[in-house]
Amino acid sequence: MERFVYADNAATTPVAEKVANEMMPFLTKYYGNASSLYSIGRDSRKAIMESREKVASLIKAQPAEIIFTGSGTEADNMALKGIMHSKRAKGKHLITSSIEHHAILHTAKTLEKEGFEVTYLPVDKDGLILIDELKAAIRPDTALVSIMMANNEIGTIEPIAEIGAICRDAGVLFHTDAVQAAGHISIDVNEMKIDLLSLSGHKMNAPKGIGALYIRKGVMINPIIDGGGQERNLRSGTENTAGIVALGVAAAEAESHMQENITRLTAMRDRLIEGVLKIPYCHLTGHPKKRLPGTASFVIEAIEGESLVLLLDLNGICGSTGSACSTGSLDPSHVLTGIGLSHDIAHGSLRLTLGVQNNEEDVDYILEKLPQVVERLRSMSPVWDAQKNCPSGLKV
Amino acid sequence: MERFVYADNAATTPVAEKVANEMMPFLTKYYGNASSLYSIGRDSRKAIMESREKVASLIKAQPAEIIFTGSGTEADNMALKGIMHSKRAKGKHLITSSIEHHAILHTAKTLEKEGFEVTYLPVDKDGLILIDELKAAIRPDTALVSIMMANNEIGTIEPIAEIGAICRDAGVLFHTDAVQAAGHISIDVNEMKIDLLSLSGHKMNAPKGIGALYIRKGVMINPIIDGGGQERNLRSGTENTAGIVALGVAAAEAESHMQENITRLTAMRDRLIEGVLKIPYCHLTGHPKKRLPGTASFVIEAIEGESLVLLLDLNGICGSTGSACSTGSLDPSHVLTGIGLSHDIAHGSLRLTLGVQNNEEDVDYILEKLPQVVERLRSMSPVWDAQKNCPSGLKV
Amino acid sequence: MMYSQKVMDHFANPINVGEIDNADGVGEVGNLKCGDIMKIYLKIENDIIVDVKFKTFGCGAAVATSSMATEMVKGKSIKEALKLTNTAVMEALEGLPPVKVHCSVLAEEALKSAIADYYKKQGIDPTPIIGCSGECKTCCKE
Amino acid sequence: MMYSQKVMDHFANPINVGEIDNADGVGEVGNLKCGDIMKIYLKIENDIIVDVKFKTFGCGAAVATSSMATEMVKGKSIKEALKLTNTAVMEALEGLPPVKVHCSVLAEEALKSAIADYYKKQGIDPTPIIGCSGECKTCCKE
Ligand SMILES: Cc1ncc(COP(=O)(O)O)c(C=O)c1O
Ligand SMILES: Cc1ncc(COP(=O)(O)O)c(C=O)c1O
Repeated sequence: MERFVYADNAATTPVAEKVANEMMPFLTKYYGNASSLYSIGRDSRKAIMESREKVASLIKAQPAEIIFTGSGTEADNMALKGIMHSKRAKGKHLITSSIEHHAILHTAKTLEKEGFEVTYLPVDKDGLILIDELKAAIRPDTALVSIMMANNEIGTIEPIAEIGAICRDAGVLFHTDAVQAAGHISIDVNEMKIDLLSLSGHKMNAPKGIGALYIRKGVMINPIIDGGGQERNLRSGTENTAGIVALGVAAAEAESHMQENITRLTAMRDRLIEGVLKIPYCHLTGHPKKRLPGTASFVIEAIEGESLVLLLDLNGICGSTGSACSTGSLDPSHVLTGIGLSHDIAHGSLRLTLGVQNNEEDVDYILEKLPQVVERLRSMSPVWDAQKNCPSGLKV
Repeated sequence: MERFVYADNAATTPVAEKVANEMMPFLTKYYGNASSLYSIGRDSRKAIMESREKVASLIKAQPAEIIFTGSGTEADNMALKGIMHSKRAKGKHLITSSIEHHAILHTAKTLEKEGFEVTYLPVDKDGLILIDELKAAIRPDTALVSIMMANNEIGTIEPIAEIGAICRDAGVLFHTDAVQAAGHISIDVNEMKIDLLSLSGHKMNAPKGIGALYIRKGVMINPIIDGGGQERNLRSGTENTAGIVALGVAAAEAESHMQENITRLTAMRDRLIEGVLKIPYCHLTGHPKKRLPGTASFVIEAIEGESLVLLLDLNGICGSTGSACSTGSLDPSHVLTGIGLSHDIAHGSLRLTLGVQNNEEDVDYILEKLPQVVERLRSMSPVWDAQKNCPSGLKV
Repeated sequence: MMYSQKVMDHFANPINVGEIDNADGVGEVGNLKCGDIMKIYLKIENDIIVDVKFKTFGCGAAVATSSMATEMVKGKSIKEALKLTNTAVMEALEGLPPVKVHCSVLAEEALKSAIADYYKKQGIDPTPIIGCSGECKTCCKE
Repeated sequence: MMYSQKVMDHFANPINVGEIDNADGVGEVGNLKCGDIMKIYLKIENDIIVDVKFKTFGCGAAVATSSMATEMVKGKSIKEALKLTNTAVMEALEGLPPVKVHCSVLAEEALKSAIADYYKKQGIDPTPIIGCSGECKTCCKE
């Protein structure tokens, strides 16, 4: 293997060295329980307070509006279940989209089983929410709208400020799953009129197992984890000080380097996209412009995604796919079918997501290897033989 | 400060060096998402598998019976809500005790609000469950009994095997909150007829933010966190690989040194108890024999717990109290009142909990300082003046 | 909950701890059940508090407010001492956590109670001067 | 989901990839919608499979089972080849993740389909010999 290129930063990111270094002392040295009276407990409490300020600052919220959770998934569950349960008397309707992460979709299904009603909004071929459909879907008993800020498979960034304004006007709470967006694009919960926002540490170079939920001041929400009353009684359990500190450091890093990271990653991503699209019968998925700085996503005809990812791995490149084979079911990812791709073509999906640790040589290396790998798989694909005789290619 | 003695291991423990060292590479090097196809994803998956085996082994369970959670509190919530929700049709009655941790008690309260019925069993003066009361409380619609394995404030170890047998005979599921017990005393979920068991990493020298729930094979349970389907669909969210690895290492360490730790800690604890009880008007709380190896707990008359803990801290000793002042409410801990202590005396509670990192010099140091600190506080206590004239002391 | 450095200083090294033999006024407020008892002793000459001591059973904030409050009235006239509010004590301590505010109230009341006792010993009804009989109970809602 | 080293070896370096010009039997199973297509080419002389090639569109397991299954029947008689079960292929690959078992079934069927094609080309009805027409579709429940 000539090189190792991790290009699956949407799946998870390495913990940044600075983050690891700053969190370590909170494991072995400042290990005090943040609820304790004595000095090493106060050290933890202070560190948590500072971290809360940093995370709040990243999204222009107030520190008291940040609740630390055990994951992005938990934050999503808390937002949906917590709000719907708390507003049960007033409204039983939830609006979300058909291309949300399973942390939202499966939670919505659970709520349906409990008797709530859910509308799943369709998206256009680029993955953008249809604003008119949203407006039409809002009912007098709609309690919450939950639309992701950026999609994890195709990188499309939704018109969050517009959605926020519509919800605010309609008097409906608005949650956004910003797990892919936070730390990567600039967010202002006030300008965007966001009432709740989920984020996750491991998507922004902090560790796995820590997330946060922003809850606008004044919004009533039920906890989903009861106990000792930590996190203003909203999320009980001894505080994961090291994880919280790490998330704070990562948030501060992301905030202070936001613009330079966006510029650098966008350029690298565009070069990657341009290069990959030179492969014949290969198509971009997601919006061409409104997309996450690091996300390049494609469908490549006549090959299957899982084998593509495995063969890339043998060449030192980590990427991912939404192919059925990778999902362990017979269906390809709901996002790919959600933007209108047929099963036939969705099998050949590939997602390459760049992170702050990637550089231009990584892009060079991918652009050298990917065409070879595709070529090799196509050479053993019976579909490719048929394809070759059909110059128009398959349909996307 | 002459020495620093951390004697609050029931609140939380330092991460053991071995644990920290073995978890670190999973933050910065083997950071792959365990669901990913490529090699660094498979490394995570394998590490998680091995960790699951180690945690299972600690309590004599099968690896497939272990679900990793974000905390002991989450495990408790999942056990109670997950079972009660899944058995809603069959039974709506839950039995627990009055001295459980808030992770159980507040979850039970939430279930009550949802329409479930809960019986809170009383305990005797040593904190032991009254077995006859348990038998009498079981009804045809009882779905679950949840009794803690060892109490966090007074260290009393409940007769778990006996309770397990009663529940099994009655055809009722049995959950035990073993957050204080796991890694500290030997547990066999089969012999003890336990159906569900919660544990938490940071009480056994692993980090905060990782816990586990043992669910006996065949027991149906609803998830409380929905999403990507990790942990056999029971606890979604990208796996906290580093935390899971750490818990595995800590479990293996605890298992292999169990007997020697128990012997050493019990001897230290007994010497500590003996020494502390030489302070006049000072009493042991919890069962004199059936108690956690590291837990020494007392009430000391005529002083208040918070100021005692603060003054100990100024002398380099970390301990804790269940006094009202420390709980932030007007009432002292429900455990202290649960074992029949009056408010008057419960204010003077002190818990000193030893861990594997403590040594005999730590005990010496506590036994040197504590009497001085008590003496000093009593010298400024108007209650002590009255006390001195009442040789029988207050009532315990 | 976090104490200010000032609170910790007064807790660690409280001023005016003790009793005054034959004190001119003694006030005790709070009770054991609530976990806070404050007892203040006053030595008064010509309406001036020439000495003040306290004994306190209670949390860190209770000790610190006792220390601070007694220090703030030492050498002051009774009139001035009666102006001492719990807010002033809290400010002098650079703040108290919300759950500990009642301790500062207790300190104010212990002082008033001791002054009331002084007046009573002089045969003067303290109620119009102090605004209460000195028997006010703040801590527990019993 | 984790592949055995054997599966990864056969995926990384599959044996028998390719086509056979003027093959004596060709079988193709699966379809694009399901994400797995296997096409097997047979060269048969005196009831012996003297050469076998495959082309596969599909996941790692699909490629590996194609590679293993073709290798297992090369040089074998048709009768022996027909005894090849998906279980045998899986065993030879040191197991497959549960969600990938259907790939081994596909390999078994692709082979049977190619043998059926061979018989049909000989003017013999393959059904009684093979147990199916060679048109069996396993993948999707459509
Ligand atoms: C959009 C989105 N939402 C939610 C999640 C869940 O986050 P986590 O796995 O940290 O719980 C993810 C990633 O897995 C995601 O991409
Ligand atoms: C008995 C008991 N149960 C549950 C918990 C909750 O564990 P955690 O704080 O790790 O969520 C604790 C400790 O805080 C405990 O002592």
